[in-house]
Amino acid sequence: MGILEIKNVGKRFGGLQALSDVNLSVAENTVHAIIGPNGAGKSTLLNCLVGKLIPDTGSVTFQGQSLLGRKPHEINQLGVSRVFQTPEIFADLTVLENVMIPCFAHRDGAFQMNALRGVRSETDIRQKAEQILEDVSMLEKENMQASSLSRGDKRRLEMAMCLVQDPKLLLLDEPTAGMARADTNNTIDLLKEIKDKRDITMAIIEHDMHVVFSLAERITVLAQGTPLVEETPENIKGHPKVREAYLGEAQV
Amino acid sequence: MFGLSTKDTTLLLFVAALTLLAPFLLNPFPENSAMAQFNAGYPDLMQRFVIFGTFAIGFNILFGLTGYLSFGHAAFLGVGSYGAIWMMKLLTLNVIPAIIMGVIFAGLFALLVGYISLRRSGIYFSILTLAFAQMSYALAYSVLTPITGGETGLQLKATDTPLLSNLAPGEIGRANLFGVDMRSSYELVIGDWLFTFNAGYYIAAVCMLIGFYISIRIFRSPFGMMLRAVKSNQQRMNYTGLNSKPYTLAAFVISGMYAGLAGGLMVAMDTQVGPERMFWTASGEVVLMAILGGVGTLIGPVLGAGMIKYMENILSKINDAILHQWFAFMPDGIENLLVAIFHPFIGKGWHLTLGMLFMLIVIFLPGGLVEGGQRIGRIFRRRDRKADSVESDAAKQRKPAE
Amino acid sequence: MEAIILQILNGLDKGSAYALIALGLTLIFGTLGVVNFAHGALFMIGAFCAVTLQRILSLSYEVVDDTRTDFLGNPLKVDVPYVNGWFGPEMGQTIIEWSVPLAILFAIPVMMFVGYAMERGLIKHFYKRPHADQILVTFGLAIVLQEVIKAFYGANPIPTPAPPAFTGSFDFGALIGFDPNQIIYPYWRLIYFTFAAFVITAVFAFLQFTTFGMVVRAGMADRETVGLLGIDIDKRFTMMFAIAAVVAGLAGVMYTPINSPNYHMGMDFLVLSFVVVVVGGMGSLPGAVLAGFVLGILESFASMAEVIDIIPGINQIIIYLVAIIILLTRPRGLMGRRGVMED
Amino acid sequence: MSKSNFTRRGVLKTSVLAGGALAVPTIFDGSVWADGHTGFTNAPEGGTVTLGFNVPQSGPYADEGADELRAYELAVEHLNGGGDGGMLNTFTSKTLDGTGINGKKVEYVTGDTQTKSDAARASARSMIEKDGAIMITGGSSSGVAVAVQALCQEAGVIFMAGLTHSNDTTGKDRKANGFRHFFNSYMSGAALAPVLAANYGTDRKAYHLTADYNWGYTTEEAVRSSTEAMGWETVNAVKTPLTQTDFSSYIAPVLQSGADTLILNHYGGNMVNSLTNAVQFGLRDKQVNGKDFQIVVPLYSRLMAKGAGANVKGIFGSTNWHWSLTDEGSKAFVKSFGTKYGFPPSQAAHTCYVQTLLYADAVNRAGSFNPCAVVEALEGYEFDGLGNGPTLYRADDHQCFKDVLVVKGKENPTSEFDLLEIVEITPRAQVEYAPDHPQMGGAAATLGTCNPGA
Repeated sequence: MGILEIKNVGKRFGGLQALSDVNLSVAENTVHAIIGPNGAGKSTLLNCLVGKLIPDTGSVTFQGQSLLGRKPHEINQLGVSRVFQTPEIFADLTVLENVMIPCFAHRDGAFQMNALRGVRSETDIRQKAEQILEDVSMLEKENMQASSLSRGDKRRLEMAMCLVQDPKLLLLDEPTAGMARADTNNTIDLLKEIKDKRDITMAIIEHDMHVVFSLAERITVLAQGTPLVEETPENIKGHPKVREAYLGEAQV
Repeated sequence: MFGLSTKDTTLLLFVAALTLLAPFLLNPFPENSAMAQFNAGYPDLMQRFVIFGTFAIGFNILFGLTGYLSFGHAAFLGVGSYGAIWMMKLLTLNVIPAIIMGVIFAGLFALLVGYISLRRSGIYFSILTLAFAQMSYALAYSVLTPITGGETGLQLKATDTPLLSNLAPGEIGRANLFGVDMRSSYELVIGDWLFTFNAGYYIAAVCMLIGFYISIRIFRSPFGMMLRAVKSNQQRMNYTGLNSKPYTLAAFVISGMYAGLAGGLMVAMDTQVGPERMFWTASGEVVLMAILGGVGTLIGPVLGAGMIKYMENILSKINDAILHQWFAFMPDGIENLLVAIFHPFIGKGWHLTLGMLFMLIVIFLPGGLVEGGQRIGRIFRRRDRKADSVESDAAKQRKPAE
Repeated sequence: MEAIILQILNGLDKGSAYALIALGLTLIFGTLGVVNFAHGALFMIGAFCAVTLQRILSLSYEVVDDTRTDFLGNPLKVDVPYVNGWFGPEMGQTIIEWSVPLAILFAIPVMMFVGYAMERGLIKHFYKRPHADQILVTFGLAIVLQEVIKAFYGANPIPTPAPPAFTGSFDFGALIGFDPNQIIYPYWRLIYFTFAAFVITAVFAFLQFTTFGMVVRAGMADRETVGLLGIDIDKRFTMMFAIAAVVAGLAGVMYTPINSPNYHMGMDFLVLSFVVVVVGGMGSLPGAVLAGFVLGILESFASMAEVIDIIPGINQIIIYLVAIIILLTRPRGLMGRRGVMED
Repeated sequence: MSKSNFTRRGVLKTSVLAGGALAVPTIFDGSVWADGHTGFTNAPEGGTVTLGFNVPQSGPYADEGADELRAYELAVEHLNGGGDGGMLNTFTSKTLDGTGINGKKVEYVTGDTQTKSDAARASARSMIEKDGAIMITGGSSSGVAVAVQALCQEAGVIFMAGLTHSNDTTGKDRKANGFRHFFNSYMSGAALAPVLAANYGTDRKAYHLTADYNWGYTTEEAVRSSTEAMGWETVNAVKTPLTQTDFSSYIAPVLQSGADTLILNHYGGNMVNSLTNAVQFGLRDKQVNGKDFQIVVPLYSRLMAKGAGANVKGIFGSTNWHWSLTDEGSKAFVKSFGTKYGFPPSQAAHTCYVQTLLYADAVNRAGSFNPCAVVEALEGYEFDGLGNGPTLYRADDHQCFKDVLVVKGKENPTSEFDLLEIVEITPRAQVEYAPDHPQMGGAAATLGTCNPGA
């Protein structure tokens, strides 16, 4: 029994069957990559996990609890965090505030009427936030406005925002998309470090095979809305079905 | 002090000093001088400054922090006013219950309107709030006449006998605070200067200061941070495990209660309510106050409110006869020319001046009056680059492209 | 039955005014991304183009009539329009009476210029500014424009009648087999409706079938990409602003015989036209037109005595009530696009 | 509880103050009453007295407000001995001799009501608190009049209403410190009905369109009850929103209802638009029940007639005063107004001018600016020579009773001001009513007691 169980999930948009009969199990404390050509349904699947979309059929359970019908913030409160393709951060706020907000959410829940408590008096939260910034080596930038960060820093900030909540499951949607090689490597190192230090499960959607093979312990190949193969990285390389699915698109 | 940082405490004390010394500051010209026309230190206008300041502070909590632009806030002001005057008509002439009732009524109405309107965002939200306010206005003006008094509004009458006040028959009640009449004033004459210290003004001013203090606390609280997060990125907020709806609704209700406080104060200062208080132009006015002063800054909306009310009350009272008085020392030809030049901008032309001012400020001072203040400040302390005041952070946060 | 047909006719007519104003507003918003609070003022300026032309045509010289006296007992000075002198009294009078239709020709270049000047002189600098700033500056402009008009023409409405040929009404009911006097409809309103339909069709055809229109539509969808194609999209958008100003202005010119124009008529229409645009869906031209007609017809029905008897005050709030219901059931109005003005 | 404390700024403004930094604190409370020297709000000291002219300078009634302001300026000029004296010469009371009021030179301040009660009260309060005005006058709508009248009652100054036609002003909202010279809805109805019956017969079917607010309600009620008393039948009465500009959907069903007369209980822009729309629908060319279809406008003003243009021709209505009246008072007023401004005055200008004179005269007769003394002088005061014939300021409700003019849109106007012609001057006796008339708030309506403030 994995930490995340996806059973028979199907999703239809008008005439397009985006997902059909998806079965997937993500084991605890592993890095599980989902790959597949464009339009294979990777993002749709991810959106079904976080509550942005509701699948037409099937079930999604996280630690035995069904995620269906829950709103994104409820799913997050269960311990699922998400990193977006383009970093989604609070651009108008400072770096420190960006990290403090998830701390509050983690401690106080989805809504807390704390309009008269000063942020300054929340020393615990601040310490925790500064700690995580130090972990991702961004502490010296804590007073910068997030919108003025470089793209790589924004990505790290987003990671920090997710990690500060101690998620059990981290969903990563193409975390290195559009990055230069050096930044990609930094991200890989960062993710490896996270994995080594914490009890955390990761599910990665990724195009870049270099990233996938550097990190993943299990790989699921998705094509036309259905899982084609699920294997270890070693076995995926050169798998005929995968080759077929990509038609040589990816550098397998 | 007061659980605020030094910077905020300074700001609060500064605003407190300004409001408490307003009778001096607003009456800088001797009574008999030609410039006395520009004195604003009389009770009615001072009361209006702080009342509309309160209104704008509350509006800014919603608009400045969450970015939700309500175009129907005047409805809460109106509902607060109606609640307050009914309290005075029925229960007691003491202003405290009336003001509290105003806040409660406005809060409840804001809860209803907010609950429905906040299902949409952006301009769709604006139009929903506008629609509610316009409906309130139209109904108050017409079919709700038995409750609202319709066009002629509600005033205290000789026939009103509040339960807890023992009025002589035929006596018209007066708003008071434990016996202190809202209208009573202490007048100080120093040379040619006259300063009026009005009881009502100080009560309204204290309400505004409390409101301002609470607003600082909200700005600096985790709650305020969440509201700014709503404005910045609602998607990330949801994926961070936060439910943005209760935050925005809470902000909406809080700002509605500020509007109700302002409405209750208006009734307490001047026992009269009319439905035009809820017309869309009144809602637009508070939006303009906030933008004019500096959206998202603490003090900006208060400055904006002061500016608009000053123009409305002082400029509109200048007439040609007064212009002639001013320029009487000039040769006749030049006097008439000057009068002719100024004529379109004063008296009935005060709207024109206001419109031009809006344009000039938004063109040259994108951050509103607060930015203007900062620019002046910067001239004085060029070198001191790191002296970023509290306010400049907020002003800077207004990113160019949305 | 007669009552219903009658109110549909009235609704179409009201709706055409709403639709015309909302169309221009949506054009400006869709192309330039600017929330234009001065759009009502453009409508008002259009109406005052008609007033101005009427004034120009009636420019007069004074003739003293000794047989009559004025209110102070002095000999009466009678104003004789120059056109009467030039074309003879009868022809001159006819020219003055036809000033509203003639004003269309007058208003097109004027509104074109006003729109062009506004966009180049002011709006251009606000493309990248927050919507709040756009609202403040255009609202300021609207106030200035209406105060200037007030300074010249006063606050009182100014009668601008339709030519005598188009005053009065025809019996529409009798045409389709009802009793006489049951369904009457004024000629001028028929003309207004036809005119509005023509303008709306022309704008759509222009956007649909010309290259210019295609580029503008592409620009509405994705301004940056079109800019990358090496097309000077800004110049075309300026033109679109001028066109929107002309549409608003013409709506104003043609409206003058229906309601005597006054300086604040723009503000009266402003809120309503925003409601129409939003109900139609931000950025959707067909949505704006559809919403204009829907709201016009519903407003007409709500004003029927039978309806008011059942729900008192419904005629006061119908537009806003419908707007609320539509926005709650259809999140982006009737035909709005996702993500436009939602943040 | 302490008495009102509107300031005595007038005292300071007009008195010569000793220089230097001498601080003279004064506390005002009820005890000031004892100070016989002042004893009331803004008691004028020195050689001048300040009046507050509070008129709409922006908004839809701005032109009417401008005309009121002209009349006030003219009245001040005459009171101070300037110009040709206008109606000072024809007024039956001869206390006004061009030496100001009570020997004090008249000064004035102006403000903008914006036709909003809040703005009007703000403006009035600034006149009282800042400028030391002893009397407030003006306004062009009943909402504003009622609001400002209530304020003046609280503040302890006199309010001389400008143009306000709703019954409420001197009906259920009457105040001891407030006075109205203008006529009201009841009088319009009472004056119009006989003329309508004489011209259009007694078996008409009327359809009312009524502005959906207080003034509309009182006017509809007044016209309805007096026409029904003549034998007319009211087919329907539909309320129209104040903010309505296009009345087509209200006018179109009129013919379907079988009505043969349309009564437009509208004022200002509403009336201009509804009348224009009605004419546009060709109602006046129609024949219903064998009779020509007719339109009636209960309250006329020249500015409205101007806005409606040729549409007013032949349409009946009532008005408080018209410049074409030929009595000596009217002629004198038209002459001095026309000479100064180049066109004849409107009824709004007339009522404002007259109100100023009446106030000045009352002060002179009372020998005091004390509001209570002025109230006493005005109550039950009979006068003539101010353009409306013999007039009574009734003590019970502070309403003037005088003849009412029934007018009709002129067929061949000689100028843009010559739009109405007088059809009949309805005598005062015909428009009188009991002070506790149900349309006037019934027995519950009370003036209260005069308030001198201070």
